[in-house]
Amino acid sequence: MSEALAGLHRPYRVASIRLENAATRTLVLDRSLAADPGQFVMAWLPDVGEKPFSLAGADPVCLTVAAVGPFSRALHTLAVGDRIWLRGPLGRGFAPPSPAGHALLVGGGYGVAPLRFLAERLLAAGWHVSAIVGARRAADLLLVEALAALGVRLWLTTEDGSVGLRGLATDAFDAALTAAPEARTTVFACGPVGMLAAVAALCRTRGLPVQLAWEAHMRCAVGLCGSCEVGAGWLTCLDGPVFPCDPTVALPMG
Amino acid sequence: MSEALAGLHRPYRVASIRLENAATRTLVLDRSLAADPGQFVMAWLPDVGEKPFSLAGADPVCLTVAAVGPFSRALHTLAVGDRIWLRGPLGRGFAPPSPAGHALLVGGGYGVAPLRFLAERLLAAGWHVSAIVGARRAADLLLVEALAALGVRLWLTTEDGSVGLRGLATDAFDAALTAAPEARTTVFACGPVGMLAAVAALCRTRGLPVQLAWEAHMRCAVGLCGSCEVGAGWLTCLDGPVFPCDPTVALPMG
Amino acid sequence: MHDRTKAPLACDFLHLRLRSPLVLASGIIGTSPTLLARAARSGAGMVTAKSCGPTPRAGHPNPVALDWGGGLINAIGLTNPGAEHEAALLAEAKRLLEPLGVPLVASIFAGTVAEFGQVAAVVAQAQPDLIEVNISCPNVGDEFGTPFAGLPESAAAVTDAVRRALASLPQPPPVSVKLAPNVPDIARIARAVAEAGADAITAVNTMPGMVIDAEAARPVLANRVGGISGPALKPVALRAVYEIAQAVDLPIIGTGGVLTGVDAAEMLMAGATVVGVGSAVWYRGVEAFAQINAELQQFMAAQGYGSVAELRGLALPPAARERRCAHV
Amino acid sequence: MHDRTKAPLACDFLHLRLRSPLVLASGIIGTSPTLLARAARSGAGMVTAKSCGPTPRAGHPNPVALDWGGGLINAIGLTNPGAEHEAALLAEAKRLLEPLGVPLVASIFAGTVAEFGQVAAVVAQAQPDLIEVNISCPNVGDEFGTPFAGLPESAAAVTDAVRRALASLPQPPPVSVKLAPNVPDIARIARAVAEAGADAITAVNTMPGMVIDAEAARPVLANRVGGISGPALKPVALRAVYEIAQAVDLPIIGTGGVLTGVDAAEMLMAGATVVGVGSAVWYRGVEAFAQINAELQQFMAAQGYGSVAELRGLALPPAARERRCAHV
Ligand SMILES: Cc1cc2nc3c(=O)[nH]c(=O)nc-3n(C[C@H](O)[C@H](O)[C@H](O)COP(=O)(O)OP(=O)(O)OC[C@H]3O[C@@H](n4cnc5c(N)ncnc54)[C@H](O)[C@@H]3O)c2cc1C
Ligand SMILES: Cc1cc2nc3c(=O)[nH]c(=O)nc-3n(C[C@H](O)[C@H](O)[C@H](O)COP(=O)(O)OP(=O)(O)OC[C@H]3O[C@@H](n4cnc5c(N)ncnc54)[C@H](O)[C@@H]3O)c2cc1C
Ligand SMILES: Cc1cc2nc3c(=O)[nH]c(=O)nc-3n(C[C@H](O)[C@H](O)[C@H](O)COP(=O)(O)O)c2cc1C
Ligand SMILES: Cc1cc2nc3c(=O)[nH]c(=O)nc-3n(C[C@H](O)[C@H](O)[C@H](O)COP(=O)(O)O)c2cc1C
Ligand code: FES
Ligand code: FES
Repeated sequence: MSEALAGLHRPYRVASIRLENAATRTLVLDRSLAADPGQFVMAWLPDVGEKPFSLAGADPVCLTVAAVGPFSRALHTLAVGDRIWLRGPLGRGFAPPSPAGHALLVGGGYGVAPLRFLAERLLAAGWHVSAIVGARRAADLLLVEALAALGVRLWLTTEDGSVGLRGLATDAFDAALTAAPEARTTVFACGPVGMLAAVAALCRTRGLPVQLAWEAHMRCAVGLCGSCEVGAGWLTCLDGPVFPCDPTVALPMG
Repeated sequence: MSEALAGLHRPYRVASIRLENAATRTLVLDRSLAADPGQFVMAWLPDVGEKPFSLAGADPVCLTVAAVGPFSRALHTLAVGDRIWLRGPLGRGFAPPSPAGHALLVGGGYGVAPLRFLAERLLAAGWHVSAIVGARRAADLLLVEALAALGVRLWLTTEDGSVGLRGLATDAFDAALTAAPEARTTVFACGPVGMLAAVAALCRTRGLPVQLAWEAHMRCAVGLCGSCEVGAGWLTCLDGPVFPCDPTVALPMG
Repeated sequence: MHDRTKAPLACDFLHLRLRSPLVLASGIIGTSPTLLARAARSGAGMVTAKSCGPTPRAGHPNPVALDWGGGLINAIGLTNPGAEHEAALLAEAKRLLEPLGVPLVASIFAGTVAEFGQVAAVVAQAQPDLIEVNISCPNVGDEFGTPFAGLPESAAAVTDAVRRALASLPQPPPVSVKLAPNVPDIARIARAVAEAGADAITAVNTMPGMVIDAEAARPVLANRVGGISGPALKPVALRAVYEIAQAVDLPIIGTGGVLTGVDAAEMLMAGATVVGVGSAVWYRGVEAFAQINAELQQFMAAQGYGSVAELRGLALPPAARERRCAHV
Repeated sequence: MHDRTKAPLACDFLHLRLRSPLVLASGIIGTSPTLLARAARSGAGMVTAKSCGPTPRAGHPNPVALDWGGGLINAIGLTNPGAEHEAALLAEAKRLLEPLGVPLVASIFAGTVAEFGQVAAVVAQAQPDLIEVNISCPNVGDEFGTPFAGLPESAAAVTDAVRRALASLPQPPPVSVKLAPNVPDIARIARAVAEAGADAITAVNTMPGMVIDAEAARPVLANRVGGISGPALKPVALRAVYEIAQAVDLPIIGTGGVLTGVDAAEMLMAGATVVGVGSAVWYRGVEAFAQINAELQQFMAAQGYGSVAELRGLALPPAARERRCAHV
């Protein structure tokens, strides 16, 4: 019965592994999942642990993992053919409005992973897609070629100026908007919380609709334990991770 | 959630009541149910009890009830607008083979009720339908006009000879078969166990396929309590009530 | 706006007048004042904070919860900031809830009978409207909980300790004792805590369970064992409430598997005074409270019930039903 | 035909060699020799008869059972023809089962400790391969059952009485004691019956519950309360087996909510030696045994397990797993 039971972990096998940069690899799994970009899964390795990961692709399922600590490093030890258990898709993903318009994607760190998945979907639906990809230095940039290959117009930023604009992703905001092919722009952002807050503030000032993929400490991922609260009562796992506002500022309705 | 949960009782209301003969009435209920003729429901009156009844119609649900004891008499006290709770459809109903051929229905007592429902389905599927309806005396005959109105060719039998052939339903068997419009005949029977066994024996002799709607003492109606066992290991509620053989003679396969 | 305390869903619980019989269950998003306020804005008539113990606890590692198809299983491990910090959070929660007219329930647990009294005294500083005593959390092994809810003697001892600890306060809050479903005779436990001075009973906590992944050949929860809640628990909770309602004359917070307005009606009919709602937040979002309220009101209108109190105990044997209407 | 006792599903249980680890649970179509034989022909490795008591019982009036969505609830009320008549049925069942190579389990219940011994002695005349002692039927109120499974002392007393009653026989059959899930600590009960001389443990019986129809404002079962089985019981049963497997070195008939081959694998991994199957007959027909066997064999092949014994206890903590493989 397990396939029908959405909440149980299901085992996948690693079909191939793509090295994205020195610290980041994408696990391409052996099956697909009906999901929206921005939704996440809880990845479980028995006897190791369970953590949230954005879907970097759904057909087949892909996870783009930066090795930063024990669990993500364990994911980096997986070889082709090894198993990984996922429950999900969980949460609310990006919800592009219709009709199609211009999408400005803003990504920092492994936040670019779900944005590439989103770009594929947007392009298929007839959107014009631009993207700002930011990182500390050139070596940390992620998925730039993949986005370029899709036909996404790209602005790169690095804090050390080693590639693209020197500065933060938000510093490329005005340039990217000026170059936008049309006025109906929606901003989709994923990355560190500081970047997201800055993007939200910029969009507020400019009156642009925005969708932000937030992060929080996830435990149950079913909206009960409260550990992923952000702002004054939002549950990142259930109301998010994608919010149509800055959840640290706006209040949930009920 | 209750509508989705097949096994719970659902409340229906009596939409109209048809008097069929002195002791028998049909409760026409306010909704329909996806079901096959020959399947049954467990009818529940809170604080009174629960008993099996064949579906005498499914769109809307109809039950044809002979008042013979406490529960069936309680059903006769129901007025239009009153509630009755049903769980089901349960069991296996008649399964007419394809292509359509000639159907000989044999009914005794309230066994005619599901046969009228079956006749409707068979006629819609292009079958030629004949029926033998038997009863003790003219006043006990059931649904004769309803069957005639459908265009079913009828043979009536009464034990006292007050109407039709004097004798049992099986005594009209040869006549009904001789008059059959074509050779491919399937026999469908519902009525007292003695009649069913006799029909099964006749069909065995003549090499005719037969489907018999059996009766047994039902308690759980979910195939667990064993109280409806008939023959050497058949469960009337789960394997039947319609059997493609005489269950008192044949052995279940596993 | 019309007076919400007169609307069909308004009901009495102890000295409190609630605008809805739905109570946010303990441990469900009750970890912060803002989340408690959100449940209240969504339509909960009363909200319960996450259980807190004497000292901070991080809880168990992930996986801590999942939906196994028939319900949920969790072993959060009583994550909490400790009683002192919790008291401050409760005070802030009270401030947010006051304008909404929604009473606040504090929930406590402890490792010894004496500690229960101490924790109760600390959280009472925040003046919650009720203190719920969680003697039944199944996810912390022998360290806490299980033994207290399992025997009438230990259940009564905890109840008594909490009562005594609160007795010296100028306005001691009433106390509800939260029972476990995994006992041979829950009526006996209910009678024991009633005799020890409980003002109400909350029934039930989660049922001990385990989910195994056959491919992994492992229990899924990091804690291996956990507590079952949601749909699978509903018939167990209904029976527990049904038996408690016949055993004692205390109001009951009937909790377990309530996802819809009809589920809530069933819980009231089993004898509950008000209805706890937990796992529904996973199945229907925080909006569950608004949805269940609407469905319950619709059910009552369709069936001709004018008030929540009319539903109470309808499924009890006639004598018990009358007794319950008269006393509770 | 190849030797079925060597096939991957063959396994040992006490002194018996079973062709499949699936055991027809008590009360499920076990009311006649022909139905027991049918379960055996469908693929059950061992079959359990319906529980019988000292004297005939008609059971409860309808409704006695229903599928409430997450599982089943039943209150059949221990319908049985009494021990004397049952002994004749068991003898006939044994005759039908012998050529199939399927052992027969008799199941007994009684109202007093002494009566348990008497009933055991009567059914033993039929020389069943195992006597299962049902101390846990939740559907007959205080009249029978509940108290025995609820306390270690009473559970042990029944076990002891049955053992003594059988001791004088030339070849006393082994005894399995069937435990209830609604206890605070099932490991304690398991240890008590093990010390009192049980040869095996069956876990679990149904969980006490109630289904209410909100429109009728009534419990649906005529007996009002009943026992939950099927999918909702599975996590409860897995946990019970998991705890018993760590508490005692007896073989376990792990029972509750097994509907598929993967469910059966989970039960074995929790520590069961063989797997009881009951409600699956409703969900999948009597063919359930053949289907579960096929699925289990397919699962084992896909995961590289060569025998049922390899699955046993895999989900236990490592030390307990090793101990269990060595001893049971
Ligand atoms: C919705 C969501 C989507 C995510 N998507 C991705 C992704 O696509 N790729 C990716 O590499 N990582 C992603 N993460 C982060 C991932 O869940 C882990 O936190 C990360 O892999 C570090 O775990 P670790 O055990 O290796 O390191 P740790 O030593 O545990 O932590 C390293 C850092 O991660 C933070 N962290 C730890 N646990 C969590 C948690 N449960 N939730 C959030 N942050 C945590 C810590 O604060 C610390 O700063 C996502 C997190 C969330 C909440
Ligand atoms: C599959 C099935 C379909 C049925 N369909 C119809 C129908 O369409 N119309 C109809 O009027 N009746 C039907 N019955 C019979 C019905 O279930 C009741 O048995 C009947 O109404 C008598 O019940 P009572 O309480 O009124 O009388 P009682 O005094 O209980 O019994 C009168 C007679 O019915 C028999 N009987 C009692 N209980 C049962 C039971 N649970 N199952 C079978 N026989 C029983 C008794 O042996 C007795 O001969 C059906 C029975 C079965 C098994
Ligand atoms: C994730 C989670 C955490 C819980 N934490 C607590 C707790 O801290 N204290 C408590 O008394 N009950 C706790 N419970 C039990 C619930 O309060 C409630 O009794 C149980 O879940 C049954 O209700 P439900 O089916 O509506 O969820 C928790 C339940 C869940 C699902
Ligand atoms: C209809 C029904 C009748 C039962 N009768 C008995 C019984 O007589 N004796 C007994 O020990 N257990 C009885 N049980 C319990 C089962 O043997 C089994 O322990 C329980 O149903 C859990 O297994 P399952 O989920 O596979 O059904 C009965 C269960 C059902 C559903
Ligand atoms: S992670 Fe538990 S509520 Fe979101
Ligand atoms: S009525 Fe119970 S098995 Fe058929």
